[in-house]
Amino acid sequence: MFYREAGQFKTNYRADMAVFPISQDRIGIAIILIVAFGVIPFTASDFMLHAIMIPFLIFSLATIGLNILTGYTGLLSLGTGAFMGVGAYSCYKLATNFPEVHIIIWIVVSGFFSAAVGILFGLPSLRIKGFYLAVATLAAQFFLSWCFIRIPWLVNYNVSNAIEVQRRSLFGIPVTGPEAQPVTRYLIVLSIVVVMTWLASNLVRGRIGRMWMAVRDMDIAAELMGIRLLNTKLLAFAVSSFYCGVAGAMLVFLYYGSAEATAFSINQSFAILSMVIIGGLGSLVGSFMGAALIFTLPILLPQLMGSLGLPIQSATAEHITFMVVGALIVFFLIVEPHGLARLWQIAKQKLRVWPYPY
Amino acid sequence: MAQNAIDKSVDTFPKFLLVNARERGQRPAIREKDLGIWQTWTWAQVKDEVKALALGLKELGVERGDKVAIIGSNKPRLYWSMCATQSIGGVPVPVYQDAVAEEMVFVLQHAGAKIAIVENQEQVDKVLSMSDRLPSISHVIYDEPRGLRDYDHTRLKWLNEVQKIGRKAAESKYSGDAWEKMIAEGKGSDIAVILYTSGTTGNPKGVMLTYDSVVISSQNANAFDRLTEKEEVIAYLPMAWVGDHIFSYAQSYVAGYTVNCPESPETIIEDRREIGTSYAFAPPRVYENLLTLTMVRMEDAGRFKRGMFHYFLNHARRWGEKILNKEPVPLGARLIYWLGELLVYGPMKNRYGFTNVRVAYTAGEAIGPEIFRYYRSLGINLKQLYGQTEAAVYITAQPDGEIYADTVGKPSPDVEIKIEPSGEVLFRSPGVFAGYYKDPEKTAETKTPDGWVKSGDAGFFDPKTGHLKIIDRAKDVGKLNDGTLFAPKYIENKLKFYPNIKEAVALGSSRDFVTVMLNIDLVSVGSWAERNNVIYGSYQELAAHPRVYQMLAEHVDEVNKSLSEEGPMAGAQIKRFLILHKELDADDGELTRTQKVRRGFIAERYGPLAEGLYSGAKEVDITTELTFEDGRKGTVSARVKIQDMKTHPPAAAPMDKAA
Amino acid sequence: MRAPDETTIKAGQTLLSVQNVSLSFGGVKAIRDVSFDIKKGEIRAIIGPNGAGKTSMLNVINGFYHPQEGEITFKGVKRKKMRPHDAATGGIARTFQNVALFRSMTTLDNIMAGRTLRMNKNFFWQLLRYGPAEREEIEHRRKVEEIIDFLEIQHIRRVPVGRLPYGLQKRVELGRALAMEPELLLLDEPMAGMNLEEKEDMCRYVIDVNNHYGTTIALIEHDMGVVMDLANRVVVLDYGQKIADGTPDEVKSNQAVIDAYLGVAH
Amino acid sequence: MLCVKPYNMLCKIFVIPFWEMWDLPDIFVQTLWEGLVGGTLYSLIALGFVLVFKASGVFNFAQGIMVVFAALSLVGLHAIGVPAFLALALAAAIMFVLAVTVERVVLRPLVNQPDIILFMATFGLTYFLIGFGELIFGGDPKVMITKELYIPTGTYSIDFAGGRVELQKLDITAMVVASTMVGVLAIFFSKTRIGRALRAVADSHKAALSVGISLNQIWVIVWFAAGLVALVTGVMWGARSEVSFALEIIALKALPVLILGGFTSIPGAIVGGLIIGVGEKVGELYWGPLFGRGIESWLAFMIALIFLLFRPQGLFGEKIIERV
Repeated sequence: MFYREAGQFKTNYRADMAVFPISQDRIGIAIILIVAFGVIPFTASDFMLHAIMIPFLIFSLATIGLNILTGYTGLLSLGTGAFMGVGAYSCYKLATNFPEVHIIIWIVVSGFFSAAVGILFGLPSLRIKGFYLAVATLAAQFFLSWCFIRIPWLVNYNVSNAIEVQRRSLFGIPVTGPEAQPVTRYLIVLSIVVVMTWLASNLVRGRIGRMWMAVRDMDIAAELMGIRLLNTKLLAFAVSSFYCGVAGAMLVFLYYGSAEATAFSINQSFAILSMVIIGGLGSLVGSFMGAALIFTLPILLPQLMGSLGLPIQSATAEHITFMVVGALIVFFLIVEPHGLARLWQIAKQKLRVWPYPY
Repeated sequence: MAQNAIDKSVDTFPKFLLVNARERGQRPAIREKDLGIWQTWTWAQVKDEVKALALGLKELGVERGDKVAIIGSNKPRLYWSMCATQSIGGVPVPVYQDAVAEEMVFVLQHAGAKIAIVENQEQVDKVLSMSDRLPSISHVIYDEPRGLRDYDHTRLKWLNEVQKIGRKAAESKYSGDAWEKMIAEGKGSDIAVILYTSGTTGNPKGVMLTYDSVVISSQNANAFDRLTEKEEVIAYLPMAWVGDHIFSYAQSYVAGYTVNCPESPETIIEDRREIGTSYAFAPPRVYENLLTLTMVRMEDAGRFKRGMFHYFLNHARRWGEKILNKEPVPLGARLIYWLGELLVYGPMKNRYGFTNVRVAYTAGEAIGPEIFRYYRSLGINLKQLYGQTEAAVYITAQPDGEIYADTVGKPSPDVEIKIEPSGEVLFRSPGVFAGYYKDPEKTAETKTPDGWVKSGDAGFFDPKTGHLKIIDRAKDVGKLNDGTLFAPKYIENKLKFYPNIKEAVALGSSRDFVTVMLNIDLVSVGSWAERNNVIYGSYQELAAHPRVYQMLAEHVDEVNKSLSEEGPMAGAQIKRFLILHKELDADDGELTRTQKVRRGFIAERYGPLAEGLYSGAKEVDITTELTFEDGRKGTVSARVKIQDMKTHPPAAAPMDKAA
Repeated sequence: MRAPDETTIKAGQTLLSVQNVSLSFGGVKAIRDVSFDIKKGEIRAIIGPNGAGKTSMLNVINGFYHPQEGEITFKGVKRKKMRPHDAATGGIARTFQNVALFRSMTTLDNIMAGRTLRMNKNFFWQLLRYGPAEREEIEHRRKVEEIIDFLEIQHIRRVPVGRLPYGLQKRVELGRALAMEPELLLLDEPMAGMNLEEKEDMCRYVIDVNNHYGTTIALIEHDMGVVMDLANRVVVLDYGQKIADGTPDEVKSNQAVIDAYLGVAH
Repeated sequence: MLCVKPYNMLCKIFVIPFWEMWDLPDIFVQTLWEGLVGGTLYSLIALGFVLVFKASGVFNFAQGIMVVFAALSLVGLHAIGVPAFLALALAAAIMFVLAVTVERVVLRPLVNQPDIILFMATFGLTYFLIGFGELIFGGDPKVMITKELYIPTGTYSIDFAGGRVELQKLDITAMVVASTMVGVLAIFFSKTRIGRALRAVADSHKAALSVGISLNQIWVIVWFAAGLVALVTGVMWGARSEVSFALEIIALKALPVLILGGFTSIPGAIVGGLIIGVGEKVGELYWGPLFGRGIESWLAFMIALIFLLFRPQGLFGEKIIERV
């Protein structure tokens, strides 16, 4: 209905292959970015920024990471949490060993460590696929979790056995550590997430994205077209783990402030997987939607119940959240296996053909 | 544009091309959706392309006065071929590309074309298949090389090759401004183009139009609707039709606006939306199809959407035209209309690709008042005009703000009109044709020595509005045996306004009463059948279905009722009708290439049915021959039912009109 | 553009030859001592009743199966063992009997995927999708659009192929194979499951591909009529053995073929 | 000790552990036994997976939570005063209801969907059952009603090679029950009509239809069978430690078991379970200290992973041949 596309024609391939070929979409994304960068930092409360926006964005990034592997390349992974952990721990080691380099650089660089570990555990995908591969990623999850707990070197032999984030500043403004304001941290997280989302969208729309999807849809045909399966899969593992690693590092340095190994347990992997499923396999927009829904559900649910006159305890709320998430997953798989992203696409299509039904 | 209009020295299209290349060289002249995007050529580029092609043609031996046939769908290179031909003094002869070989051979022979520039393998095959009957043709030039690699290329040339020859010639033989000099030799009084009209009877006639007539007509039209170089039009109607020639070629060259060629016939609606035309021209059929499509789709919509759609449509019906005509409208109605614009009208216009449309014309046939009002109520400035090939289109047109569903407007600028006692409309204008090619006899029949042209249409000026009203072809207006006036087309049009009726053929001249043969609209009736669980296995079966008969009988009854209220027409109500078992088809000769029914031919072809209509039979058996798309022939047999209708008594207040 | 080792083979010379190839799965012999050759520029048909080993033969040629005995010479190079992507790099493209498209991708993306081998801008350019990567993408999009135009599938450019009717899917798959600009195109029953009109269209495309791009084509087909119209030479397999080889007319009159193939109701 | 400086590490890995086994055989035997018992329970969980996978191709991620849920139902019912054996029967009934529900709500609408979608559906089911279980029974660990079900407790001590090997009666019971369970299932599959139908389903769905059993019925049956296996597993496991949601994570150990044994093989599940059980206990005791202990948490997965690289189809799985 709001899509008035008459007169939007493309005279070159660059315009035709743009991320948002429809001008209304371009306007929409511009508004979202303006609000995210220009309005929210000034209007949102610290609670809103700290407890909702920052983790939402970080989880979105992790979800994009897993989506690259599972959604785009069709490789099921249950080790997301561990790959995030690799990012967090390597960032910690780098930041404490080389304090002269800025923390934000280390946050991004830690992704490479995660990518390396990802490749290592992706190697079995040479010979195995499907659920077998999922077991390989579980091995990564349990092994790495064990490492986080049992190797004190990783936490610089802290007695608490936890990562403790120190204060670091950018242009004199604290960005990490207890003094860092939520606004500052929010803007850093937002910038990293926006840039990395843009890069991911470049990847998935181009040759590499097509290779991933080809491997996912019909690996035999992909191979007969000269796509090297192992390289393609390892690349997916590397990129996916990179994203998860950066998300993990941000989670600790820009959100939690300190973290123990449990932050990167298998439950974290499951949570991210559920975000991918509900958001939509193979969709970047869906990654944000999935993260938003799964992450905000436990926050919104008690308030919703409360406003309905059914105040509930937080434990109960948590249980109900689990049930709702589980039910939603099944619901989505039945109704729309491609999740919220597909629903959004359908809605958009409806708006484009409005008032026609098709 | 204004400048062009004044500059009398610019009097041929090649000259306009030079002007455009100079003054708006970087503006888009023509686009084609090809390889997924809109490939664009600026006026400067078009000039280069046309020059190369023109000199190439010259090298192939095209001399001043030679005829060049152009056969194919709307493609930039074919439009360039026209200008290229004109630039070296040749005369382009566009030919209907869907004509079967037999029809094509007549035109090519008659015109004595020296070169045929064709679109693709299909057309090449057609021309080559009759090459022994076309000794005049020295070369066949094709645009699309696919599948032609292994053909004998002694007389066959790829258009790009011709251009290559031309470019080489431009460097040596015709270096400098030799080509521009050739263009300068052209005069306004030269023949610009020969357009063959597909007469309802007999062989096509070649209408010769001079540059003067086409240019002046175009200039007047551009001025009338204030068209500028910024217009975007979609070229999809046959290039051999005068309408396309004027709108997609002549007016574009004169105003400098952009012409867009669709990707394929199937994607026109999509392509039109992408481009968002600002100036549209189409026969009523196009508007009817769009509306039918809309209604069919909305039937499938959810209850809410359907309700909303109809609510706002009703509101628009009431207020839309008034708002468009800038009449005073209450604020409340305006607000609801504004909301409707947001929810329905705007999106609908967007779907049609009419969001940016400034002026849209319907011409060629009468349009259903309902359909006409529908588009206007959405806020689309749809207008009617009356035109003919012999007039370089424009005879009358509706000025902005004076729009009526049942008139064709006031005389266009510089056009004089008079009505003969027989009711026939005569006109005289600078756009009038020079004569029929190689047919002085017919020319004399049609055009009086003092320049008046017999339109062949019967009509009258509406005293209230001063607009012309056309009722039918003058020769088709007949009488029943009791002397009642019988205007078959008038009745047919009334019937065709129902979306379920695709075609109608009215019989009655020199008969006791009026009968009609109907063609159902498969899209509309098919969709109705689906909704109402009417099961059918074929077109024939659906057409014979009792419930379809029942539905159409209601339509016929309504037409009878409206006829009864129209004084002289009241006596010509429909007494009996039948539904034809096959679709009328141009390939079978039942329709003209412009999709007009050939009434006489049909009455003959379906003789048994016509007899049955008057014999009182309830059912008639018939076997008909038909032509498949690939040219094979077959037959189809059917038993067709005939239904009797009641007539309504004439209304009390008779209206006194019609000649 | 590519392939430094590309030895040029002129039309009419042998592009690929199969020498004494035998293939078995477990104890089952799928192909027994078959030899034949494919000449550059021709349309070569492989026919035979069900289970004659035709598809296995294609799988051997493009490296999906490795024959226990015999060898294959492609462009003058002998190879005993070849991985499928080596075949692809070498210029062999292939379609499948049961359409192996990337179902959730659009027609455009499927055909674009066919050009993967010819795209080489590295990961970091891909990340930025700017400069070389973008130019490369556009250049290949153009090529792909030409194929789309060639196969007349413009209207389904943006439709996920999983939603297309079977006939169109086959056409898209042909397009994807063409996008590889192969020297040798293997078609596994390109007309299977099509109606008459679709078959005629497909025939025209196959001939046009051969004619327009000069691609050598080896195809498996069931419909004898189609084969007789299309192919320059025909090799007939039965129970994994070659029973005839020659022009369509020769094969048609071969008694062994009549017994084995035409004899069965067809 | 035995180890010389430059080869210290190699020695610690490849010599000392074996020497220790030889030196104190009683401890080794004790460890083996515990490994076997733990492995039996892994086998049982894996058995549940295999049942479902064999008949419906669904990788049932929820098997672990079904174990927890079954045990919780049993304990929970008893806690509100239902007699132990009635509670057991009711818990079985609950598993039946669950099987029917899963078939109706999850499997039937998702028929013919790709495997990964079905897997994810069971993943969603897991989430749901965790939330549902905690909502009803509370999140804290519970004690299994061992005594009420007349499950013997206590230990047998056996003198062995100069030391003592202690066998828990409970564990012996577990072994017996597990063996019986496997035996019953084997008979069910080979002797009964439905069992044969189930086997047919594993080969082809059409074959099953020709036996005259609808696919939907078969799904209910296998899910119910998997539920019963889960109940037994839950009881045995609960009796050995406690009934808590932590079990759900431990149940993931069934995955390496499946990899070893193959996804479709019942004997594979048993053998694989025992290998994993023994392997991780022995590994933890003899090699664990080298790595700082706790390697039990991942050893099984690593064993499976390494195994995968050499024999992707598992010990008893059929070789995968891909057709084009």
